[in-house]
Amino acid sequence: MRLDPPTFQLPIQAAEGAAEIDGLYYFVYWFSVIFFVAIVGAMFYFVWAYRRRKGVKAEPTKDLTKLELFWTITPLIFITYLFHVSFAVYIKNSTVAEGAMEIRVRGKKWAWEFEYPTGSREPGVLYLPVGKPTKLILSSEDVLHSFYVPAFRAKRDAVPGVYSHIALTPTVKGEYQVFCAEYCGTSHSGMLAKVYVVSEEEYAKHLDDIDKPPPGQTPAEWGKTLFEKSGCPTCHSRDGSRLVGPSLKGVAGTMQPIAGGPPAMADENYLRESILRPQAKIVEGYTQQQMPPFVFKEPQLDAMIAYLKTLK
Amino acid sequence: MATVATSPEHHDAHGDPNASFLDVAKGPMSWIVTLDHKRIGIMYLISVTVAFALGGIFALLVRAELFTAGKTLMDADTYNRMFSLHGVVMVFLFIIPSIPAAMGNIILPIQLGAKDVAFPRLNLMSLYIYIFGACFGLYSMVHGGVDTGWTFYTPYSSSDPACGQLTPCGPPGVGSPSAVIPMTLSAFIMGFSSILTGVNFLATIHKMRAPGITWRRLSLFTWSLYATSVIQILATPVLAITLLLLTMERFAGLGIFDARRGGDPGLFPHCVWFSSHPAVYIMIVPGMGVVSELIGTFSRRDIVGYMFIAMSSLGLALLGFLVWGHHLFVAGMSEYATMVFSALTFLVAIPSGVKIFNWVATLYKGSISLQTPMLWALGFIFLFTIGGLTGLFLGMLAVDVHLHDTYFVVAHFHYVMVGGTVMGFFGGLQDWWPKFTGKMYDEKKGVAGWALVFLGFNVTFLTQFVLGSRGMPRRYYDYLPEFQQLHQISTVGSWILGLGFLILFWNFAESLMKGPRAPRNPWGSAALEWQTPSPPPLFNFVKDPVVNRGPYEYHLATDAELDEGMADLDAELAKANGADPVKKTEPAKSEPAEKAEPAKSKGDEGDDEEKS
Amino acid sequence: MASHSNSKHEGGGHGGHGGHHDDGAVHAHISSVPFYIFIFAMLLVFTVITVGQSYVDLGKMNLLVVILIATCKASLVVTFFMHLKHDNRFNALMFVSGLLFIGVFFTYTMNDTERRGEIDETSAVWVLPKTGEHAPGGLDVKVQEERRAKMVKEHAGHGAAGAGGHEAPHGDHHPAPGVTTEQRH
Amino acid sequence: MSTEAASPHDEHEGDHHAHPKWLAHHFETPAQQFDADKLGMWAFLVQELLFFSGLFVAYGVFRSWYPQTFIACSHQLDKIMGGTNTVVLLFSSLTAALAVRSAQVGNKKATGRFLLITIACACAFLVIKYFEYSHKIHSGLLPGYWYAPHDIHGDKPLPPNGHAFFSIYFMMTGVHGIHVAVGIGVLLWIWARNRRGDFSKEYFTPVDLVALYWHLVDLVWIYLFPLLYLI
Repeated sequence: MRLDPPTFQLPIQAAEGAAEIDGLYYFVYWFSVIFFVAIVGAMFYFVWAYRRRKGVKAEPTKDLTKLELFWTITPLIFITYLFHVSFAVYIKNSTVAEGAMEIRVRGKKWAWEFEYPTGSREPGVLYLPVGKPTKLILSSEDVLHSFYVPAFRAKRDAVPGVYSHIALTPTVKGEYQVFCAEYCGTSHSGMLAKVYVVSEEEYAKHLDDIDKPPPGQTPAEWGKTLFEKSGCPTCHSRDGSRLVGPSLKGVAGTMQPIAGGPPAMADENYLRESILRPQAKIVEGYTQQQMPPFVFKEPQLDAMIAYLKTLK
Repeated sequence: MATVATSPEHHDAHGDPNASFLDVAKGPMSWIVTLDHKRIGIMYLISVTVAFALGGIFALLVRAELFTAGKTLMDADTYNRMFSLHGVVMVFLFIIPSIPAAMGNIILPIQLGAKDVAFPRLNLMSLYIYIFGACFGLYSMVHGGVDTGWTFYTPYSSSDPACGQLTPCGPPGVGSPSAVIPMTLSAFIMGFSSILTGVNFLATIHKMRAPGITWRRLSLFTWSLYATSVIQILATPVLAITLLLLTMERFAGLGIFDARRGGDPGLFPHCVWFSSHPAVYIMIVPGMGVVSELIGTFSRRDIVGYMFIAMSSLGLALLGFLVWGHHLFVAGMSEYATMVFSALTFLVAIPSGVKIFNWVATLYKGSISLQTPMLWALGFIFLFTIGGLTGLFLGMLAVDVHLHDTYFVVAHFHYVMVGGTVMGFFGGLQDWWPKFTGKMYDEKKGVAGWALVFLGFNVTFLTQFVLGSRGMPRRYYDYLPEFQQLHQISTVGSWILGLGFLILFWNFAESLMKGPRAPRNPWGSAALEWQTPSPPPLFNFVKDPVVNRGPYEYHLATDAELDEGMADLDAELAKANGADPVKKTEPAKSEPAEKAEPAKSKGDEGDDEEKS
Repeated sequence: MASHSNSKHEGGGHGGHGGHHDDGAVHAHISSVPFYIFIFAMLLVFTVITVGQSYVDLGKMNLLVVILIATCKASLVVTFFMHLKHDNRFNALMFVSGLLFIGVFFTYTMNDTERRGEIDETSAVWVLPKTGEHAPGGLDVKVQEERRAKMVKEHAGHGAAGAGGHEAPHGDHHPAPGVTTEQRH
Repeated sequence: MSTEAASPHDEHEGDHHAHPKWLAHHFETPAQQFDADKLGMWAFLVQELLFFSGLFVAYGVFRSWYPQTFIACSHQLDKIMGGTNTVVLLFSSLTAALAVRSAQVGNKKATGRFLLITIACACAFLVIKYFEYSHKIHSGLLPGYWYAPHDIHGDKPLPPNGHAFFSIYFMMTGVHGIHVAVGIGVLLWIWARNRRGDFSKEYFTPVDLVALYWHLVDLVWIYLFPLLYLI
């Protein structure tokens, strides 16, 4: 297949089908340019050629039914064609290939979380093997989100209460940006993630690495990475300033005032509960709680808690 | 325009029966309880202009915030409120009432040769409903604003995180903590203003036409208002009930739109867009009507394909109800529905194209004068063509998946809404300003304002097409560094745009205070509204008009009719320059006796029809 | 000055005057009292039929039958009580087109809500067919039940709770009509 | 929709036979005014239909998604009360039509009487509705957050998503009830105007328009009753 480098208008094509979509885009683009120049050119020419002169009257309008019908029917044929080709490409791109690898994508305010077929979960980062047909199964914990990867020309809303899917086959290795394209509240613009398209070996290796700290990192350092990838900093500051949720500076090991209950000691159990079941205890002053539950495996949780303890 | 006195009533009531509607009564009370469609229109005009300024300030703040990535002026929550309020104010408070309710109110009855709209009291009531609704909107703005976007998508808008304080609900919602309920109520209430205006105009157009104004002699502006009324009556009530359901969903947890209560978040966009997509045509179709008027007036030529333009307005109105699903192409709609909606969406291109072709064809062999209103009309064609063509990208399903909810969409609908409606609005305002106020404005400032708006607009939004196709999603407070350059160009464009509007308003204010008095027909137009004094008398015409030709049949109009106004203008300008402003009101100018030969011209017209 | 000789276009203006209103006075159709009473009797008969029918289970036809009967009643009211039969044709056109647009709204929306997810088994489903996992963010029956039980308890003097009837989740993954158990979880 | 927009100035005082007082200044003939008023009213009725259509679409979607829930919940509604209300409304529709007829033939007394019967029926409708509502409130059969069924008919417990049915039930009948209440208001207004002697053989438009509105209220109920009570 033909692969173009990123152009002025469109990003790089990194998935199957992107080239076709771009082909349609440029087809309409050049059609539009020509049409626009013709129309506006004619307009400017007429304005200049038939500017008002003394004693020269406008010519009375004649009946032009044939012309009218011409410019009613010709576009009709054209748009029928456009509809046809674009719908064919759309259906082709939404059809999941036989035996596609299934990856779960969960949107929540305001982070993306991915779950591989092995059951390993990872926030904020998605590894995909190059050339392998993949099906992303989207879901949302709270409000509407939309999973959007410009390089794949793929977008689909994640709707609470319902599953939806994206079919894609990445074709070019590299690092690509994920956006949330459906407005979802305060940190909508911070709901980003990265897709890494890698070789099969690198993909397999990455899956191995997910559940243990990267070599050479302490649990706390790994916790920091997880904390950032999970989108936690969009709501919880680490410097004491107030964001959507309470700042986590110096929380670990201190008493926390709880709304509608006795104060609680922020020990390991408390922190664990706050991550897994955020609604269980809400710090006073934060009645409008917004945090969705997070799922981590034990080593990851330990790393997160280790990191939280370092925030002094 | 030929007129004959058919009923001499009304001429005995006031001291001067032909005093302009502005002079016929004085004092604020005479405005508050007026039933005169022109005064109601003027009050609408003032309201929507204030709303436009307010929405414009929000827009400038949004653009300013985006000047740099990250925080520039405000935090994310404030930014979200800014763009939501920009949308809400511009859509509900400005664009929807702008051309129909404000300008249509003043011009429509005059173009029909009627004394008033069919239901003057209802007309006044619509205005007050609008203002009442706007008050709710203002209440919402000062009590936390709204951060849901103007479409109020559920469940973000419908689930209240403060839930449980008023009602015995379950876990708190995940949605917006802002003042959504007053804002939805505001739009709900203003909807009825729009509906009643539509009802009023529909009855007016059907039943209030002066003798001689056949369906083929309606102005195209009237045709566009006719189409608009149809949409207002059919679409707006659905928006009203949807917003009512949303309000109740947020207040009482109905479980219709919120998945956590067993509802379907996908139903809400259906309900909203079934009504709001036609509402998009409430916004653009009247603008097209204005442009048709301007093209006719300033090229002094009968509009090519009159019936095609008229019918394309109706066609847009009807198609508007069949295409709403294209807002849901990536929302998980059934594939069968996407297919139907994509196919129907493309059909919108036909009536839009027909209009553009006919306008350009009208210029051919016309007698074109490039006065300010005409510049707006040409700007409209330029920008609306871009807006329409970029619609093709979005109609194509496969391409839409990439472009949906990006800046491409933002640019597309601004090219239609601003490049279309706002251009039409200001074009119409500059065209009819002499008729509304009886004052002329400074042509140079008008042109300068137009040029800056046109330039600023393109700088602002052309860049956004590129931003969007490169993948920049809309409603983003923050963005990746690679988008910064384009965002900065766009923001600079918004400043030029704002400056242009400032000059325009300055020009209007100056015209009001010390503009030279406007003649009856400053543009030499053949349309009916220009055949009555500026500003018109209380009942619009000195004598009840009988019309014997269409509004664009320049070949049937006499020179006296067309040029008398121009001569008047020259005289007025000379007087103004001579520092001798005339104070007295325009004398009741009896219409010039004309030597038009209706019989013969009728024959010509008949011939034309037979030839076809 | 234009003369009145323009007979070709007379009647076109004042569109409301129409052909039969040349004298400018109102000519409305007046039906007789017995006729109105007859229509009312018809309406009563239909009402009795529809209530009677509701005691007979026709399965899926139930809905169709009640709507048919209601439509018969509605047409009687519109045609005779509202005089649409003798009214201006345009008013009838408006009314019918209003219904037509409701039809468009209804069918197109249902066209989506009834046919979602036809392209893939995991698209637009509440429950994943392979794992039986419920989509997050949906109706949380347990939470709703707990809250309701609490509300009922608080309701003084009424002990009999009607809650608690929720059935086990099942594999039905598509919101197709006619599912027997409807809990989305 | 008020139609007798009086001219802002009473300049037609001396002009009675050509331009009767009830003919607004901007109309040329009574027929023009009548046709315009009728057209306006029908346009208004069309928007009313569209207004209700949103509720019917919501009904359609959820009826199709949760048929068992809807049937189970529907059985909690009282068919007899609903049926009685249907008859009451149909009868009021008849009297409204007869009121128009009386106005058309210039029988002022009969017009007033029929209007009063219509108003009485409307009030009766609301009273019956009140009893129905209070029963629902008593049993916790309420929309949304308040849905907590207890003390219900039958042995089977109601499904947990029954709140959707009752949300739609209360929205539909509530919005309809508001229309009935507004109807009582305008009928009273017309009744007072009739008493004042505003109407005649030549001019009965307001009676006609208000009756049209009332028939529409009836029309909506004709569908609400079977869809909510009889499925």
